[in-house]
Parts: sequence; C-alpha cells; structure tokens
Amino acid sequence: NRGAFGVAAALLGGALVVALAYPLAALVTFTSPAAILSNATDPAVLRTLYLSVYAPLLATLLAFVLGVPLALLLRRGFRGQAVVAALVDLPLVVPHSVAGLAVLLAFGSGHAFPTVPVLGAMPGLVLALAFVSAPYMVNGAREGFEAVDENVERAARSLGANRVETFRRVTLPLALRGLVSGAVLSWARAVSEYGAVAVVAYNVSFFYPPAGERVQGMFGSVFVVRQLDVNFESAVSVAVLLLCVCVVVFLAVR
Amino acid sequence: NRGAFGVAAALLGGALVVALAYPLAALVTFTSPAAILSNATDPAVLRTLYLSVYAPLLATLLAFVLGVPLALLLRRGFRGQAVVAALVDLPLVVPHSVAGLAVLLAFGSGHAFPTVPVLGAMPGLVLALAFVSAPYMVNGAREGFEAVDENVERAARSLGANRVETFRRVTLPLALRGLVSGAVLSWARAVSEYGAVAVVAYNVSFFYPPAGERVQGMFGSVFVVRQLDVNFESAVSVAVLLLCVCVVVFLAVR
Amino acid sequence: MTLDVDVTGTFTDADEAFTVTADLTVERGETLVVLGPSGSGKSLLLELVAGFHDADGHVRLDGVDLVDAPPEERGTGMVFQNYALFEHMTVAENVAFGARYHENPRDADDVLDALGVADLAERSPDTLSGGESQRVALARALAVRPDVFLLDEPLSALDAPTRDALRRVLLDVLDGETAVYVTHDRTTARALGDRVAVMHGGELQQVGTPDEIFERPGSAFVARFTGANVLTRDSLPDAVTARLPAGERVVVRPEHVTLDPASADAGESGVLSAAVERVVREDAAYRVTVALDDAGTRLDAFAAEPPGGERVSVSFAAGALHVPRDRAKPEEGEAEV
Amino acid sequence: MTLDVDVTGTFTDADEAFTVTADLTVERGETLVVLGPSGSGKSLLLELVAGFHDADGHVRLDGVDLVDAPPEERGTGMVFQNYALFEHMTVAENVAFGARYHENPRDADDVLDALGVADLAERSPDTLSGGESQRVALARALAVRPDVFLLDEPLSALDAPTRDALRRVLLDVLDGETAVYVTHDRTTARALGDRVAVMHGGELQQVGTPDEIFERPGSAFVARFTGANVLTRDSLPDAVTARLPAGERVVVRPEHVTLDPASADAGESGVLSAAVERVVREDAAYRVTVALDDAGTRLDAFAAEPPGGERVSVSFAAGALHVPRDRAKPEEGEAEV
Repeated sequence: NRGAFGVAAALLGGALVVALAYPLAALVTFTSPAAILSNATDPAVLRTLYLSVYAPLLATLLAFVLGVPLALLLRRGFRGQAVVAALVDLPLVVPHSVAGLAVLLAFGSGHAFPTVPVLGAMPGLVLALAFVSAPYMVNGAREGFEAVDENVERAARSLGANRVETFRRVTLPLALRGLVSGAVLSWARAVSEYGAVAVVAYNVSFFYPPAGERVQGMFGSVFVVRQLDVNFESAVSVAVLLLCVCVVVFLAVR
Repeated sequence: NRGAFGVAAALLGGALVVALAYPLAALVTFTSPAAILSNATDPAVLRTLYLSVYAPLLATLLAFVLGVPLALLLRRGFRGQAVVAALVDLPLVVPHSVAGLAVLLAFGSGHAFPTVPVLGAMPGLVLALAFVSAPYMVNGAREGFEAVDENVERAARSLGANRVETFRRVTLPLALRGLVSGAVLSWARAVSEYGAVAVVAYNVSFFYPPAGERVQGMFGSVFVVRQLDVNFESAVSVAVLLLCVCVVVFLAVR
Repeated sequence: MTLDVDVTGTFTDADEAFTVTADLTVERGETLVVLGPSGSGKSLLLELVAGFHDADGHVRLDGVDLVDAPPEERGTGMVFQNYALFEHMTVAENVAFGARYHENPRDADDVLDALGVADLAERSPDTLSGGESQRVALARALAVRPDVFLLDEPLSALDAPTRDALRRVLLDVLDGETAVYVTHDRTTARALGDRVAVMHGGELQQVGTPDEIFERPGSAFVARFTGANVLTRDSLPDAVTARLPAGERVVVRPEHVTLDPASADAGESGVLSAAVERVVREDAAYRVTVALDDAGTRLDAFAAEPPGGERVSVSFAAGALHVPRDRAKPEEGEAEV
Repeated sequence: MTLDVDVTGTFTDADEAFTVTADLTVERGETLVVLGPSGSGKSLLLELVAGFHDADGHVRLDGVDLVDAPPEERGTGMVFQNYALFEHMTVAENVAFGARYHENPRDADDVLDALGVADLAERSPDTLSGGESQRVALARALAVRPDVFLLDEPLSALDAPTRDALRRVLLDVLDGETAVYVTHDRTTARALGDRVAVMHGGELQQVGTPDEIFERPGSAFVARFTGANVLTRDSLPDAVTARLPAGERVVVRPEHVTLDPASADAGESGVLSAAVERVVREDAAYRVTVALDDAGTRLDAFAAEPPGGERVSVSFAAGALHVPRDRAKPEEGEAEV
C-alpha cells in the first residue's frame, strides 16, 4: 500500500521534475560554451546584458525605497489594509502585456509625468519593471518584518530604546533576510519580464560605463526574441547568459 | 518622533500604492464600457478570450496532476530534496522569453516528442504555460500540505485509518485551501504569460465549442500587443477584459 | 518605586471587544502577582502598564503619571514567557543592550555571573536551553536597574524541574524589587507574591496578601482557582454551618480538612462521615478525595498518611470554613473546565 | 493488554543523531508514566511504540510483535499535547472518526457525555478552550476502545486549574486501562503512574513504582528530577551517614526532613543545626530552605508550620537517607538548570 502510493507519487512528481529540468538542460547544451563566450564578446550583447542587469536594479531600488515603508505599514496594520494588501498583489496576476499597456497609458506622453519620456525610454523601462516586480519586494519585506516577534521589540523598548533605535538595532537586523530575499526576487522578476517591456520600452538609450557614453541597447529578454529569426545561435547564447545570471543570483539567495 | 516616522512611511508607501493602482485605473478608464462591450462581441476577440482561459486551464491541470504528488514528496522529505525544491523554483527566475526558447528546444520538432507539434500549436502553448506556472502549483500545494499538523495525521492513523484513508479524510481536506490557491495562482500566472507564448506558440488552432469546430485563435496577452498598432482601442478593450477575468479570479481566492 | 495603576484598555480582535480594567498599587519593594486563567486579560494588563497600548486612567510611578509616556521612558524591565531574546546578538550583547540608555547600568558579565550563566556570554541565544534563555532574559532586564519589573509568565514555557530551579532564582532576584508578575499557577503566585491580584474576564476579582486570597477568597471563582473546595451550604450539616455568615457557598482549603479513621463520632456535631474516592501523592502530602455520605459532595483533603480504610471521618479545623462574599457575576467562569 | 517494548530508534536532525532506546513492560491495566526533561527522548519513545518511526527490536502486545505493523494496526489511542483535533470536522465527527475502523466502537455522544462535554458535540474544534479540546481528544481516543493508550504530555498546554481538573478526569479514564503517559511533571507522574520510568538522554534511567522512584532514586539525576535533596556525603556528620552504603551522594526527600526549633540538641548525634534561608507556601505545606551550619549545604524541607526563628535543628526520619547507585554517566545532566 505504502509502496503503490509512493511509487505513483514518485513517477508523477519525477515527470514534473524532468519536465522542468529538461528544457533548461536543452537550452544550455544547444550550443558550445565556446560559442556562447564568443557571442558574449559582441559589444551589442554586452550592452544588452548590462541593461538587463542595470534596469532591473533601478526598478528594485525604486521598489525598495517605496516598498519597505509600505511593508512596515502593512505589518503594523491600518484601516483599509486588506484593500492595499490586495492591490499590492494585483500586478502578480495582471497579464504582462496588459501591465505594459497600463504603464504606458498611465505614464506615457501627456499623462502623469508630461516631461518624462516613457515610450521607448529608460524611465518607461524602469517604471514597467518596477510595476511588475514591486509586489515581490513588498511581500518579502513584509514577511521579514512579520517574522520579528513583537515581544522582542517590546523588550527593546522596555530596555530604553525608542521606536527608531528599536527599529535600527532589533527589527531591521532581524528582518534583513526577508528584505534581501524580497529585493532579489524583485530583481529577478524584473530581469525576467518580457511583455511589459515589449510594450513600453525595449530599445532604450542609457549611459554605458565601459564605453563612457550613452549608447542604444536592447533589454535582454526582448533581444532573445528579436534575434531568433536573425541569428538563432546568438539568441540562444544570450538566453544562456541571461539564465546564468539569474541562476547565480537565485542560488546565492537560497 | 512617532509622527515623523509614520508620516514618512505613509508618504512613501502611499506613493507605491498610487503607482500600482494608477496604471490599472488609467487602463480601465481609457475607453468606455460600451466600447469594451462592443469589442467583446467581435468573434476574434471572443476566441482569444476563450483560448486565454482554456489553455491556462489545461496547463494548470497538467501542473496539478504532476505537481501535487511532487508537493507530497517534498513535504515528506527525501534525499536530494533541496536540489529538487530549487529546481521547482527555478522557472520563477528564468526570463520569460528564455523559458519559451528552452521549451522550444526541448519539445520542438525532432526533440523529446517527435510526433507532437509544438511550434505554433496547442501542445506547445500548454507546455510553455505549464513550464512557467507549475512552480506556483507545487509551492501552493506544498504549503497546504505543510500546514497540516503531523500529529493530526498521526491521530488519524492511531484511530485506525490507513495511509490512504488518512490522506483522503484528513490531509487532503485540511490542505485543500493550499491546493486551490496554488491552482489559481498557477492559472493566473499562465494567463499572464507573454514571453514564452510569443516564442513558442501564440496563434494556434483549437476546438472552439461555440462554433462547434476547430478555429484559429491568438493567445490574449499576445493579441493585445499585436493589436496595438492595428487598432489601439480594440487592444485596450481586450486588455481590460483580460484584466477583469484575472481580477475576478484573484479576488475569489482571497 | 511605588507603582499606582488605575487603567482601562479596550482590545478588539475579530470584531470582539475585550476590556481590561484594573486599579491597584504596588508598594516599593513589593512583588504583586496577577493570577488568572488564560484569556483573563492578565497579560494585557501588564502590557498596559508597560505602555504597549493606549490606555485611559493613570500609571503612576512614585506619583509621576506615565500613562502617556512611551515604553522606553517608563523604567520597566520586562521578562516574557517566550524569552524574547535578540537572536542576532550574543548573550553578552543581549544583556548589554540597554546599557547605553541608562546612566548607571550593571555590568553584563556581573549580572550573568550573579545568575549563574557567566559561561554563556559568547553563545548565541538559539543554542540555549529554556532555563538558560530565561536566565539571560532576566539578566538583560536586571542590567538596566529597572524601577519596576514586569514578568509575563516567565516560568510557563519551562519543564517542571527547570521551573522549580528558576522560581528560586526569581525569589532572590525580586527580593526588594518592585515587580508585577503574571501567572496562571497558584504555587508560583503563593511563592513569589507579597500580594496577589486575581483576574478574571478583564477585571480584578480580589487583591490581597496570599493568605487573604487563599484563606479568605472573595468569590467562588477565586476559591476554585486557588485550589480550595467550594461546597454548597446545604451539603454540610447545620451544626457545622450554623455560625457562618449568610451565603450559599462554603469554601474550605484541603489542608484544613482533617481525615480520621471512621469512628462512632460520625453523626456527632461537626464530624461528617465520608467514603474515600481517590488518593494521590503530591509533593508534601497525600491529596485524598472523599465523598460526603449525606450529600454526595466531593471534597479534597491533604493528609500526611493515606487513610487506612475506605471510610473516614471528616472534620474541619476551627475557622477553616469561609463564606465568600460573591461579587457581581457569581456564576460566570465557574463551569468546570 | 500487556505491552512489552524493547526498541531502539535513531533520529537525525541537522546532522546530529539521537538514539532512543528502551526496554520496558506495561502490564494489563497499568499506567506507566515516562518522566523526563525536554529533549530526553520520551516523546520519541512514545512515537516508536505508536509506529511512527522505524525501530529495531520488538513492540509486543499480548505477545504479538507489532514492530513492523503500521500505526493503524497497533490498536493504540493517542492523545497529544496540542490536542491534534480534526479542525474540519465537528466535535462529534472527531469522536466518531475511528468508528468505521473498529468492530465495537463506543458511541460518540456517550463518550462525550462521560467526559462532561456532551454540549460541545456540534461545535467546531477551533472554538474550544484548551481544557475542552483535550477532553474531546480524550473522548476521540476512548471511542475506539484502544488496547493501549499513549498520552504525550496531554496536560502541558493547559493552565494550572484546568490541568488539575483534567488530571482528575485522566485518573478515572485510565483506571484499568493499559497506558503509557509521557510527562515532565513529577506531580502528574506520581498521581497517574502505577509505575514510573525516568528517561534521560534517550535512555531509561530507572523504572519502578512511584515509591521506588521517589524514595529510592537510582541516580542523582533521578533524585533531582523527582524533587529530592541531593547532598554530598561530606556535608553530613559521620554519625548520620555511618550506616549508609558506600557512595559519594546522599539523597533525602524534603518531606522526610524534620525541622525543630533550634535547641541544645544541636551537635548531638543525628541532629544538625541550620539557618533558615527561605520559606515558601506550597499547596499542602511550607517548603523551607535551610543552610547547614558546617558545610553551607542547602536543603529543602516541608513543614506544616513556618519555623519560628531564623535557626532550626534538622533531623532526618529513620531510613530517609538513601545513597543512589549511580549508573554509568553520573555527572551528565546534573548541572543546575
């Protein structure tokens, strides 16, 4: 009995493990490491990789600055909290291209910030990325804060630390894991984004330190798709490089 | 002191709430409900909506059948569990278009299933959706199972229920919330997908019950983008309709 | 410091409001134990005194009202059931945490040494046993020389022998300190309390010395909660109850019930006959449960030796019977648990 | 049913292996209490008997070895500290859960009635108090007429008065049943145990009747854990220890220590003089801690009345002193907690 149950579970579960692992293996083994490295020296690919890491970083920074205070408020509780918590989770279920369209309609020319270029520009890219990735930051921070035992903070207060000192010396260090994990997930989500970027801004001009000047570059996830019909092997190479960046960061957090 | 701290948090947090709510509001109010409804009667739009709900449903079903046993195994624990758990979470950080490319390389013509059409076909669409959404199913189910107190199951065993009966009468009912929430999140994630679909299969032929025959249709998130340059208002209408479907399901779970 | 508390606080949880109200004074150097069942509001009262919730009324320390002061300005030292140590610091850092906020803190090593845990100084809190954790938590509070110690069931999470050992430590530490100590355990209350306040349903039922609370409970609830027998007046013969004041219930502590071998005295004035139902050995004596012949009422008695036969004579020490002056809500919470 | 256990199980947590091994017999109708501190492996032993882990050795019920049988075929009825009720069922459904797997189950309503909680039948478990939950858990186990009751600290999560009330219920329920009862509380062990097994570090230290365990502890650990004074032989005068068997430690229970007003007897054979350090009222008596003059050794005594002065004479009842035959690892776990 135990046997039948266990074997069935192992077979079905194993199938899923294979189904998840096999595509990534197929991708990584499609081309040789040498080919990937030679593609990686192409200046356009390097600019793309830089943009794919840098723009999500800006988006995460934005999400961090705005999201950590929100997580604190959500933990403390306030009237209408349920509505705000639902709103924070909403981008998780909005179709990606719809999210892009929404950001475009909200912040595009003539809308919220008339003087900020959005369509096809860096601010638009960062805004779109922040929109889809902020929930990860807020939820990670919130879980981090909620894992801090209230009595531990009370002990600190009772020992003479005021609200700010208690936050700095007790709450923040204890919630740090949650904050970091939220930030990394938020960053990874931004790197992954394709739909919203494809709608709002995938080819943008940005300052590229190695060149010492502003250059034009394409966001990685879009570059992969655009390149498919042009140079399949180059597309795969960029895909593998992007995957490696994400996996390294992902493993670093776990 | 408390004041300054609170006001700063409220301002920053409030800014994020606005930044998340405003784009969705801008999208919904861009066009009139009447225009949306009139677009919704377009047969092509209806087919798109049907496909956007139906294909994710199939992907979720696949993820459910394979994912629930895997969640059970992960909860029970086994050698190499950490590796499998990491692998399950991996699709969460794989860039969406990279995921599509990986699925294409793994299951496309001449690969894993030589006789199953993948590129531009329904099986490919479902596989791509399942790849990106399975982690939500597995993690939801796993959380559901892990929330079941081990002693409650032990009590059932001690009262005479065997492993299967205990699962059916105790574990499953108590984990149901987690299973349902995992399935819905998985479905919502599949509906949202754009990148992988755009790479693997966005225009597919499928059986459409209202017409009683196979038709050609486009996946919603892709339809929105393709339609942007053709008919902006129709694109927005489909976006709003897709958003509504997702929001309704999302609110139903909470 | 003298602590003078007269506060009311209302807490809402899942749309149910619960009000805690208390009026009491803790004299300088006195330990007041707040005794009550789970859900009686005793921990919330402590949190009101510590300043973690908005409260109406006053919390005066040597006459200075602190009811609107933040927790860090109240000079309290708190100890919690779950220890609440700072997991990201060593034991020594935990104990030294409050030093910078106080003019004359105690040295961390000295305090740890005094509590017998000097060797733990460089350990991380998550490597400590329950008893060790609580000693460190106590050391941390001691280090800031608080005006008032507030202790929220510090022994409840510990196993019995550790609890006994730490109770002795607390007796030493709290000697001469002003303290409010919350517990559900009557033995701890009697051991540590200079005075005891019994709480139930968010209100104080009775405040007094341990002897007053245990020997002269103000209500049937207090009597039951402190381990006394609560009998109906009808279950005792008139000869026994004749001189008692009016009241439906009669309270007698098991240590004031005397059991003798069954004899012809039975039926005599003030001597009842009863059947032995159960004998259980406790620490210092046997707890004997007997059923009175006439009414079938059960009561407990302590005896140095187990009764010889199945039948005994029951008598009460002079002045042992007490009629509680039941307060407003006599029946509430009296149900057997 | 007679339960005959001789098992070894190894548990690995965070790369640390912990082995639990026990050899004991529970006679038909007998309650065996496994007494030990947190982390001693007593709960793991119960889980080995219940069949939740792989074990080497045998678990025989009336001679039939069940060591490889799944839990549902072992005929056990388990009660847990955290109640472990089925939250998705009503109380009545909880109690009726096992009926379909047994030929002659008890009626759910009858069992609930017998435990005084018939009125809870249609309630959801999450609306119950701790005491109510544990009565329901007990009813659920009772309903299947188990061959052996296995109880894992069923009273530990309850507050003191609820614990006392439920301990009385357990005395009735377990009367005549074969049961293994795990606890860290010596009072519960003495009240409920026909025999007591003391566990420490995954091994049984001593198995015996409560009197044997409490009066004749086999090791200093058992003595301390059961509340006895453990003294070094040197701290007592030769006149007192002369007739004792060889051994470094001398054990005496506080109830066998007699305190008398300080007198000229001091210095006489067998009478020691001491200073009173602390007097604490417990349920049945005063616990008096004294420091012996010569060695400064502290020991506890029970007294019906608090001592009159600061100095007392200490004497021991005949046969009260006991030298434990310490087992293999005498020092381990003896550190003060």
